[in-house]
Amino acid sequence: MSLNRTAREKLVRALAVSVIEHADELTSLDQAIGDGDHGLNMKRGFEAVLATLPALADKSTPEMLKAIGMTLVMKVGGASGPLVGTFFMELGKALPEEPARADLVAATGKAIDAVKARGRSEAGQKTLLDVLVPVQAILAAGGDAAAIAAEATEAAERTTPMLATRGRASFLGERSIGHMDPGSRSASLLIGAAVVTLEFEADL
Amino acid sequence: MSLNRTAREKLVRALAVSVIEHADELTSLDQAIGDGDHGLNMKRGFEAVLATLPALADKSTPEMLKAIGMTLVMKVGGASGPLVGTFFMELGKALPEEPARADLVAATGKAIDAVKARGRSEAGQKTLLDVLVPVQAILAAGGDAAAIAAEATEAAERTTPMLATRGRASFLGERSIGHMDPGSRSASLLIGAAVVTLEFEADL
Amino acid sequence: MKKLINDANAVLEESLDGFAAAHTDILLLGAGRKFVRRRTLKQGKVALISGGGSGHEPLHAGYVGLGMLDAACPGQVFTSPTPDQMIEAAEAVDTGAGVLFIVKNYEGDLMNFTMAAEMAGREVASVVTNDDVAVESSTYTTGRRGVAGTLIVEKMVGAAAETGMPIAALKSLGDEVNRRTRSMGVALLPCTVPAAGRPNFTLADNEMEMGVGIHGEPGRRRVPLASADAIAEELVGAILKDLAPKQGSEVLLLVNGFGATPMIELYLMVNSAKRILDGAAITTTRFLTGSYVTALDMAGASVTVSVLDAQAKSLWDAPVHTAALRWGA
Amino acid sequence: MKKLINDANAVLEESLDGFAAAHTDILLLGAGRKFVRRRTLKQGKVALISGGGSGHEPLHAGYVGLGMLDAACPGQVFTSPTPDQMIEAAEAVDTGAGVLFIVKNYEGDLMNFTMAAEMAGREVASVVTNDDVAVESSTYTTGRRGVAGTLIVEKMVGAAAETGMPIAALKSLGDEVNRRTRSMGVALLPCTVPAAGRPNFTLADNEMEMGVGIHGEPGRRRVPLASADAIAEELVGAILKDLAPKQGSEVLLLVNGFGATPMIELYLMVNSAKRILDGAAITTTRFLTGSYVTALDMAGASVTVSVLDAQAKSLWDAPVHTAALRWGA
Ligand SMILES: Nc1ncnc2c1ncn2[C@@H]1O[C@H](COP(=O)(O)OP(=O)(O)O)[C@@H](O)[C@H]1O
Ligand SMILES: Nc1ncnc2c1ncn2[C@@H]1O[C@H](COP(=O)(O)OP(=O)(O)O)[C@@H](O)[C@H]1O
Ligand SMILES: [Mg+2]
Ligand SMILES: [Mg+2]
Ligand SMILES: [Mg+2]
Ligand SMILES: [Mg+2]
Repeated sequence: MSLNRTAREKLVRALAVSVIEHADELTSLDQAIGDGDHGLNMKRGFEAVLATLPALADKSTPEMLKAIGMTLVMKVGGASGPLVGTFFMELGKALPEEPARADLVAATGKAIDAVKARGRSEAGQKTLLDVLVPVQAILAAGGDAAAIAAEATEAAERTTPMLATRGRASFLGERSIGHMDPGSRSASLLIGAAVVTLEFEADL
Repeated sequence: MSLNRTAREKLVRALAVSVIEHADELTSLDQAIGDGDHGLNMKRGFEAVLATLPALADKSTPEMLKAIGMTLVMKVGGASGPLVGTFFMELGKALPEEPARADLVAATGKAIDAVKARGRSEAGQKTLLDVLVPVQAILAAGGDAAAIAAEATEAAERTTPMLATRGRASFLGERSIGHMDPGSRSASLLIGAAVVTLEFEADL
Repeated sequence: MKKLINDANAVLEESLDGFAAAHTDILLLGAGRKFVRRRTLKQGKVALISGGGSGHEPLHAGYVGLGMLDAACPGQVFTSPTPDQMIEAAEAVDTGAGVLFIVKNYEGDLMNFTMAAEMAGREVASVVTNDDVAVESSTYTTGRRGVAGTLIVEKMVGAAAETGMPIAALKSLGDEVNRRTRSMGVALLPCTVPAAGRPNFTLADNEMEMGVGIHGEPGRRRVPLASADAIAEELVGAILKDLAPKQGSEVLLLVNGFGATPMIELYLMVNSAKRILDGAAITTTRFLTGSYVTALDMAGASVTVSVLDAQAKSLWDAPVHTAALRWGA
Repeated sequence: MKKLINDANAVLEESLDGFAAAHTDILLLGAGRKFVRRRTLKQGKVALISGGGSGHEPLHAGYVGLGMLDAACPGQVFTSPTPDQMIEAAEAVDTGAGVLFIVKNYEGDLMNFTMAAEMAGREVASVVTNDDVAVESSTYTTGRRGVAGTLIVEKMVGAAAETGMPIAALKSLGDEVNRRTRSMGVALLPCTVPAAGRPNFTLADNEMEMGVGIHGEPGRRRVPLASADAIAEELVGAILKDLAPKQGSEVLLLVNGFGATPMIELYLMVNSAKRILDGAAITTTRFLTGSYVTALDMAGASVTVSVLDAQAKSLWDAPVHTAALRWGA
């Protein structure tokens, strides 16, 4: 499942485009139960990633992921910056240069643990963990690309009826129910983009 | 044309009611080309007048008019307070206790001169003088009650196409054209109320 | 109308009570709420009194205190105060050196202050401010409005009065500061007089009122919404055209919010206005940014430029301790 | 959206430039506009750094200067700043006595400040403010938001830092001031993030949002518009219930505007709130009234009550010279 330079470049571009193109939708979701900046935040972060794309693709996959994570931490801000940034950084730290599927399962598990530690949060609280955790379970269970992508979309949708107990939506209490969590939506977009690219380029 | 106590009381009540009942209309007119307080100002002033009505009616007509003027000066504020207040004060100063029609003509003339001096203004500038001056001319020319009342109404309407060069509406320049002057409207209301009462009570 | 009020007819009274309670260390509310006065008077100092319609807070009561006014007379919302207010304020704060009225150029204010001066039975002089370049001035009309520049006059004359300057000199100084000061404003959203209950004017979503007055009076013209830079060009342009400061002049720049415009936008306007002044070789060495002369809940801002000389700078920098302006004390 | 801006994506940058230009006497803008810092540092004093999303002006940059913060890190509008900002600010203002972060309790702020502390390579302690009683607190949730009470923490800890108090004592003091301070707010009109271009929420003409946060987050509940007295009853009531001050306590009352609410209304709220405090046998001996912790152009206000003791009073009264708060200096 190793990625050559072209594949790395395609992957990063796909990730970035997926959130940049949906920035307005993400902002609308965040206006409903947050403070209306999630789309702007993710867009700013991934635009900064795109700005260094050639240099990023020159790196090995783990180094590239760490660099993306650091860029996101330093550019996104808000809650999503440290969390999404940490995910990429830890993923990079945990992955070998030429990862097998088992390495990807282990590394995503570690990255999710780091997100939990950073956010002092768990799945079930209406946050991006409610996408990351079930998607990682499908990955671990050997699900194919289509199954992973489908779970990402569905998991994000499953946050709609949830009561938020973390993140800005938690201030709303019961009124957080009935709205999709913006961070879950952006996570599902990123996963969807990654899956499509990896399926073609790395035979996921 | 002398007024007994009952007539004086009726006169003052009629004056007060005429502007208090039209306060909202006066404010609307002032919102269009001024600052939206003319109705509030006149209402406040004449409510204060009403509050001392029995004591006012106890006075002679000239003393009563002076007292009304002083109350208006001290309660109305804005441009209309000093102007309408001065009109009543000077009218009171100039009228004998039992005025003939000629006395009324002379006294209103003096009161108008005092308003002009206080406002540094003339007829033709889209102010209450554009009602006071022509109405006084009809009075001087021997017009009957109906003629005076009609002229008051028409004179106020004639301010609509005028260009304001005094008062707050003058800040608008050309844009003051097409709106009736609020002070002219309140002057016409007061004159109308006075004429009706004086016609019945004092055989104007 | 959405306002934090109880009774639309008691807004002024309740607000003044809150104001007086919050600033008992420096001021007192006169009987019948006719005026706000300094708690402690300086004997032998000329008494400075200003006033005007309410709805422009912190003008004028917010400028009562050391280094500025001795008393302020708040009229009803957007309505000049009545002569009894100024007469009683003068009675309360005149320590024998005379009273100087600072009056914004509106006919209502002029007439009421003039009647007060006639009736006060003491030495009274007046400075009339008319800094608003939005109004074309002519001898046949009311003339320019006094707007945000008034606070600069109050500050500088106030500082001079503390030094014991006599009344005639204070009047000349006030007239001179007024002559060196020009303003112009723009409204993005209208204001609502509480007792009227509806906005004083309406603006479409893409419109603004250029040259608006501080009573929400319509201004020079209604134009499509424009960028801060374009607005600053027009405001500063009109000011400089009229003021015609010498190249290399030093100025004070006041960017004033009208009540509903937040600081993030006002500082952005500072940036735009200063760039234009820089381009005209005018050096901005003093800044004041905030909602200092408001029009109730109107959104928008005015720009004021005041040419400085050494005296003006030292008067501006002199200690002031009021509810709304404070430094050096 | 009606704002005095040029490019919706450059509002923060242009506003910071105007801010820095207007206050060159006391502060400097760091490289890349990552932070605002005091122009002159006091050697051996613990460095106080705060920061948070922008749109709350004058918080925090307006509180940089003598007696308050050494640096402030402005994030994008309503977005926590990034760790590099705090790291570079600490690098710039730490004179060796350590760095104290003052952080409002939002997960984004906490995470970014924590990452900064981890990466800074120097002694860092943090005070986290969480004064907003609108949010029901529980160990399972994010907990209360830090809102207007933050400025009281910054003022008092800032004054103590000037006296040379060491970092551990400053942290305890900050935690203690935070514990004694509670706030709650109400929104009458929503705010609009410039880059979003549309209001963050909508309110009907007769509705208000009770318990709103300073990002225009929906609050406790949406209710029909009520009088200032009724609003004050609910805000002060919730605060007192939670704070449970002893009868006869002395307090500081902060009535804070959210950006589009003028002073005439804020002082009216002071009047309402003080009457309720008086009725509860709480003595208000310090007042601060104005738009100090805003939510862009949101209309509405918050009330903050902070219990005072002798130390708190002297820290509050101590000299301060920042863009937004100034006295005694
Ligand atoms: N403690 C947390 N743990 C995990 N995810 C979180 C946490 N707090 C917030 N999030 C995620 O971050 C998203 C919000 O991101 P964003 O809007 O960019 O930041 P902010 O809330 O600071 O404005 C939420 O939708 C949620 O998915
Ligand atoms: N100089 C003046 N001479 C005569 N009448 C004037 C003058 N200035 C204003 N007015 C009258 O006063 C009216 C406005 O009164 P009002 O709204 O109560 O006061 P203000 O203009 O101070 O708000 C105008 O409509 C006009 O008729
Ligand atoms: Mg958000
Ligand atoms: Mg008027
Ligand atoms: Mg008026
Ligand atoms: Mg945010």
